[in-house]
Amino acid sequence: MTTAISEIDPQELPKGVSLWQDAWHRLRRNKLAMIGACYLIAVIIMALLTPWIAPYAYDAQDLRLGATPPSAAHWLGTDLFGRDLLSRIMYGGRISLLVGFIATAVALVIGVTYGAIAGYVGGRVDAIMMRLVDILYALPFMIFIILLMVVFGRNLLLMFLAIGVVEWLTMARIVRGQVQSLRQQEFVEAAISIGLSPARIIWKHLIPNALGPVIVYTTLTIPSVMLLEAFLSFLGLGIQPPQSSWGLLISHGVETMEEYPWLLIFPGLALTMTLFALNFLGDGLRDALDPRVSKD
Amino acid sequence: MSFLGNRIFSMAVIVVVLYLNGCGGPEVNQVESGNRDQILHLGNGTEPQGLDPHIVTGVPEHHIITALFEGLVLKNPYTLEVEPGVAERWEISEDGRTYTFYLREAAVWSNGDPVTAEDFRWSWMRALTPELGSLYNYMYFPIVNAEAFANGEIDSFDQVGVKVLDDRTLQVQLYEPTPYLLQLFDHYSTFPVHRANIEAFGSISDRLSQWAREGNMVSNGAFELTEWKINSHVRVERRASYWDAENVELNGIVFYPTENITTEERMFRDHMLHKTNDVPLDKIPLYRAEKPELIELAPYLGTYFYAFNITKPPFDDVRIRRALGMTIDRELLIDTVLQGINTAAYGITPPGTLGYSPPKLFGFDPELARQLLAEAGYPDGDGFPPFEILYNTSEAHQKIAVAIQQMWQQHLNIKVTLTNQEWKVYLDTLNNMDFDVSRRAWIADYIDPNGFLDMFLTGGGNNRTGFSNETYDRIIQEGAPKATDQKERYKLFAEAETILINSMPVIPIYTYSIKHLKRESVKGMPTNLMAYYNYKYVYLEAEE
Amino acid sequence: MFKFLGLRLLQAIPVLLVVITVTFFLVRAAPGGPFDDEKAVSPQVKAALEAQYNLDQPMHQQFFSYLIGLVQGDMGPSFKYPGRSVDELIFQGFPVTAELGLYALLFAVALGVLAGVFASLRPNTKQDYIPMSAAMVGICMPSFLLGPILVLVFGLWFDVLPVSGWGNSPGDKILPSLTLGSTYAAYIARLSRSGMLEILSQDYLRTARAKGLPEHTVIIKHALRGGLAPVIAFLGPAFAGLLSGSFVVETIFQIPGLGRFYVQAAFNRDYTMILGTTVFLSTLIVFFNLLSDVLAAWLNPRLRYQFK
Amino acid sequence: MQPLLSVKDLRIHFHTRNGLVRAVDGISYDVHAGKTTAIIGESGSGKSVACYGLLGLIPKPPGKVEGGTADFGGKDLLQLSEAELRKIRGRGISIIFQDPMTSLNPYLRIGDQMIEPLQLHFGMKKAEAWKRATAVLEEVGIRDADRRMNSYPFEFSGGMRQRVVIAMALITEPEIIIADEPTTALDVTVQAQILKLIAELQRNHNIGVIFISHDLSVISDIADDICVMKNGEIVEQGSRQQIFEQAQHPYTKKLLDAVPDTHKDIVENNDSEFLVVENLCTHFSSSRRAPVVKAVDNVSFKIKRREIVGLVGESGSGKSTIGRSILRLVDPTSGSVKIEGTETTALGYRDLKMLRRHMQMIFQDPYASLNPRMSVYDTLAEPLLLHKIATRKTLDSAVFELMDSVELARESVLRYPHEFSGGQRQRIAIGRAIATKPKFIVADEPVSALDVTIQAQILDLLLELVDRYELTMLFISHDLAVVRYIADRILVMCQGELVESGHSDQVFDNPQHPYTQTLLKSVPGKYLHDEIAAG
Repeated sequence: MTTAISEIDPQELPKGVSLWQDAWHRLRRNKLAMIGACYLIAVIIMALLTPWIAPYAYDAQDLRLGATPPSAAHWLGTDLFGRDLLSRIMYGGRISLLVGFIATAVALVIGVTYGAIAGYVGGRVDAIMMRLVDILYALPFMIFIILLMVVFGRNLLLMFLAIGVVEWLTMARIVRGQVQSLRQQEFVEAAISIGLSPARIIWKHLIPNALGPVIVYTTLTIPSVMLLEAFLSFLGLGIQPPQSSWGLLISHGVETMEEYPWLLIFPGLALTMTLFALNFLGDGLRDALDPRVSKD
Repeated sequence: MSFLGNRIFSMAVIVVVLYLNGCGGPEVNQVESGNRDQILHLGNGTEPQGLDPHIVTGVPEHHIITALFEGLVLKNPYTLEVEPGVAERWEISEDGRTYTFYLREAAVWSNGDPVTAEDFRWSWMRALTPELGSLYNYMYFPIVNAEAFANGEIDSFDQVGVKVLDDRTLQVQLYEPTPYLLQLFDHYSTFPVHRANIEAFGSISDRLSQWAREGNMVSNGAFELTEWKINSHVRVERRASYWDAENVELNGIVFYPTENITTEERMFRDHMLHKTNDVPLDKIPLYRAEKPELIELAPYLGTYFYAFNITKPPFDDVRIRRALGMTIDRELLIDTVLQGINTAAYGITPPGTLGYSPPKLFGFDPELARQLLAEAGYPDGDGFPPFEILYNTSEAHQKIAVAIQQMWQQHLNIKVTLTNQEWKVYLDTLNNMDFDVSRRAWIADYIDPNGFLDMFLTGGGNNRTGFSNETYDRIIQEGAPKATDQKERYKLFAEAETILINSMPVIPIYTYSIKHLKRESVKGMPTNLMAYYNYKYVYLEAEE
Repeated sequence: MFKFLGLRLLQAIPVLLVVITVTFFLVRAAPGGPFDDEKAVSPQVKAALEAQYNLDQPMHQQFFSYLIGLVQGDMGPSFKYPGRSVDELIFQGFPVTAELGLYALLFAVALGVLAGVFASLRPNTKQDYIPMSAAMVGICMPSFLLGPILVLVFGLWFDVLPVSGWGNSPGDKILPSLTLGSTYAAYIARLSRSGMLEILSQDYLRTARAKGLPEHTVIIKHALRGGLAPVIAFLGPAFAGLLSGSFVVETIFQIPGLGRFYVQAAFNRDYTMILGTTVFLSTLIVFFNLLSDVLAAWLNPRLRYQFK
Repeated sequence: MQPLLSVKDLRIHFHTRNGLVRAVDGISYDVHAGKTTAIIGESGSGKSVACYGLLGLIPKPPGKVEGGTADFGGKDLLQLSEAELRKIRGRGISIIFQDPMTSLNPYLRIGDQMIEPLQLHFGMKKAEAWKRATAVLEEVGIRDADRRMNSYPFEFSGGMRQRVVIAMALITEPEIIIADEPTTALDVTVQAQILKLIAELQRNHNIGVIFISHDLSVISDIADDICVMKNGEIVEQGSRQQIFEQAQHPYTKKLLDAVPDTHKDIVENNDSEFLVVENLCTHFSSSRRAPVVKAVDNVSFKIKRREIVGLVGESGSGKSTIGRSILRLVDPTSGSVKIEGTETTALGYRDLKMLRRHMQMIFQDPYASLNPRMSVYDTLAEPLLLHKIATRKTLDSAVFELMDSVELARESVLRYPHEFSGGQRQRIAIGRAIATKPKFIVADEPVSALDVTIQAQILDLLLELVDRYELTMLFISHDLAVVRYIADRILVMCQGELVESGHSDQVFDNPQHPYTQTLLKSVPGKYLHDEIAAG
């Protein structure tokens, strides 16, 4: 059994395969997740190419035309200003995807780091960190948004920040809970006994194992962030007309859902399908990142 | 396991069905029962902030307070002409500066006390007491020394031109003959309040007093307050001791705060309201097509306009202001976005304000506009600095801004962005003159061109454009008040408005409309220029 | 037990204090004052108004007199509604919101647990996918969309339920409760599914089956208790969330609840009202988190033992 | 005599996505009243499925009974409907499960759980059932049964819980009890009690017992008939005597050989003192007001270089805490720990990191001690990189070298822990521990979760590594046979205190402390050891 080292050329084996590369291999075998991923990629590509492939400009009005149901000229119909709904959904998708992904990423980075530190260190530090979260939970969000808007003016970056600031709180709580229970496991003790620093233990051992619930929560966060964007835009922090986003299209569509149902249905479909794609991908990713479930 | 699954599922279905059936809808709807009992159910916009006539400021409050209190005079809801209220008659001196009111003997408070001239004097003193901080105290300013008292420059109310000649006679002294004075005495800020009632709950200037609450309030109107559930409804009931009670048909009115107009429309459709306060624009075509009898549209004494910040380049150049003003296609805007319910405005005063019509000095003329823009140094919009349209957060304002943005882009090749701000932030921005172009509107307190034109006096609080013109100021402050007859007065106003519109610190867009839904059973509640309700005329007649 | 409760409540005090302080200065920093209106307010009137509400005092003095008032249970007068105190408004709005929240929660628990347990019994089959997909949509279905749809269907098309109001006509509490509860129902469905899945693999269920117990007894008597533990832990935060998040539903259905007061106060710059509702709601959040801990402990014998 | 239960050619297969698993493939056995039929096999041999399958307690799908008959009182269990089976479960045939910690519902009172079968099968009223349950509880040796009926499972120790489980199985007076590793999770002294209890009850009630176990020693003490199972088949079957004295099948022989029975040859060790522990105390307290748990209380001992010291004690005796305290995985409350003269209790983070290179730990549960999301490569590379033992360039060969030394196949370098068997995982964990070429290793029950044959391999591996790398080792275990096999010197712990220490032979052959004596007396496998001693 004790073969000499030279017998096997180390180069023959794939080296340094990370959990992520490995997860990718597993993910590729998950049909549902791949459908979700393909859909999302298609949507993203469409969003990138929108200025070239959209049938109309998003702000091209035809006031006399007004709101019309789907037709050959306008596949998904037009809105009150005679603007092509398909084009608006395509342009709106750019905004929504940007907001959804970036703001969620902000929340993810802050929340995971914060939660992991609080959960790992524990004790008084944890108590203080979580009280801070409590405080932020309790502050009046709307006043905060209004202030942000006034102090910094309106811009998209600020909106990412505002959303991130809200969403990371829950994320932090979830991660903290996970880390707290993982902290008890023997492999963490093993990592300590090797002499790893706390930062490395958190990063290499705890966070990867806490990712499951985080991913699930993230896939739920993205759509709700897209809707939150509509609210912030309504308050004046987000985007301004004639630009639009899925959230805004939906909230406007609700107002006229009896008169012009297509104005609600199509943006709603766009969001719902993305939501399902995200969910499939998220579940797939969660499974892919857990080597244990990959075999069956 | 599937056996269990099926059981759980069927249980769930049964629970839901039972839940829904157990609590069916109301058998008789509110409108029908209201018709039967003469109870009017009214959508009333927002929740009233209070019912103290000297403190509150809004239209919803106005609609409730006119049911509870009565001033010296009333208006006919059809003609908006003045009718006797607490005063059964009045005399105007020849110079038009002295008014003598004779109060009717039958007028009593809800606690039985007679309504006296002293009640009015004391009430007006209260309204003008600086510490109370009444926002509408300027309504009294035509009266001699009223402004000085309100600003704390004089301490004694005796110096103000209000005299109690006897219990039932009240005399008012004016600086100038003020043709619209009687209208002011129909405004709730000049309504009387019951002194003992107020003093029982606090001092004369106590804003936090609880006197204007159900159970506490003593009032003198046709109705009295019986229930006030905040954010739910305000209920008033007919008062038997009201002097004209026999002519009041309604037994009661219920006011609902309906800040969400979509919900209000659904309430109306569900037969919960006799009349709405508003109706969503998008619903209008449908009602017009299918239930035209339910929708009411009428002009309203208000103007919707865009205001420039003329202290800021390039809007300090009148050519640019005019160019922008001329490229708004009002007719198109109204036909499409506004569902054809408004009329285009080319002056700041609404046409037909008691006989006054503003001069039409310009029209939709993109050709001329481009020429003006070129003269100002921006041929074909080249190099025109991008600017913002500021509006307060609202679906309706946004729609108009989106359309106008496109028009300017299309006709003048100018890039415009939109900025919406939450209401209080928007007001702050306006007051700090921190905008390029802002959405504005004005609804007058009384029917007179003065109510619109005095907005643009130099340094006026509501000016908010930076407009300043000496001739204009002189006409409004000195010329018009001294005018001997209405014709001369209106000529002067037309002159002033010509100065204003030619200088174009504001772009008039359209004249407001009243738009609401009303059940056919509601009678005697006509639309009028001021959305003025006189509940004495209202009665309900069951449909069919 | 009481010591534990006392300690937790004690811990909440600094949190509340920071919340009050930050909110106090935050609202005053926001542009636009409580008395600004479309019609310009003359300087004299504005000064008179500020004097009435002590806004002319130095900031720190305002702050301390507010704190002193608060300790005495006086949250000050509302700026927007003269003649009404913040205490009065909160205690008018809160019972309504609490009732709404309670019904919503009951609905959410009933539907969520049913769906979640149902799905967990046959994981990765249609019986699992269908309710769980519905839950996904439910979580992301905003109430500003669900509310109007429900109103349209049940209020106007079938005309079986009132379209708005609260306690004014029979059945008018149903639609708001459903609208508010649906998101939470979806969350609870997911929670109870994963909780049940974990418990269903536990050895003690095998013991129960080995006794010869029929499957429904095994599920109901042995599995639910543990499987719903995550749901129980979620109830506290959920109820707090329902209370502070009911604004949209209250607006759609014209319900005179606290959520509307809160949001209106923010728009009106009703300083005392914003502070009052914030303090009240954060106290509630603390309280309900505590309550759900206690409930979880009560249901878990081991924790119950530790409390004794 | 007519058997109570006669299983013929039972075949149970699992249809998984990865193909067919023949969990039980044509086995036959009988169970007689008053007799014990033991099924022995290692994990995965199908021994549990062979019994649960009879009562329909395997997950279906993927499990499926493919064939065979199981005659129980004239009925073929395999043909019965679910409803009919339910009448037999807990009534005709009861089960005692392995882990008493998890097999009782933590949310229900003991009494409520115990009366369930009575109410279900006999339709008893609650009060009557309660009385009966209390009586049975007393019978299995639980004192104060009246009050204990109202207790929750967590209020019992492991042994007590197993008594409850047994009482619950017995309460309906079944004809057959299936005991699935009923003592594996218990301490030896408790194990001895439980085994005795089962034997007694069996005698009193004339019950047929199917005893499933992986532990030859235990089986040798109680079985009448023995079936040896491997890969779903019974490879050998016969009376106790036949199996132990005339084993035919090579697998049976291998099992018998794997039982650690030798004593280590004690070599006199003249090396210097490596580790000195003086007056070590480690106390825990969950909160400021909770009572202090004195996990380790004033313990002193020394370990010489290249010595293997066995630390013996039952669960809760504080033996693990000593190991963790020495390695500073928990901070000791007071006392001194010197490693090669360096006082470790006062070291800061940086110095501690240096020291950690020289002292490592092997944990009990190879399932929990490996990060499930790290491949073998990553797990082994981590310490190598951290302590700069290998560079990026030499990393691959260093990892392979490690794998070679713990005898893991190089091909599996990119696999994840869950893809390995328990023994292989423990090899990974050992590889990680020796990666830094430490001088000192604390091995905390490294083999107690493993099958006997694997256990022997791992123990031999440890001995080899100690030899090759000149390691000093503190070997913590509750299994006296294992300790005797590996240790030079022995420390015995009881309730946080060190009660006895000495050379292996001395402690085993001539125990001084009464606790040590009880411990030794409880070791199962008298029959087996006598057999071995005899021949």
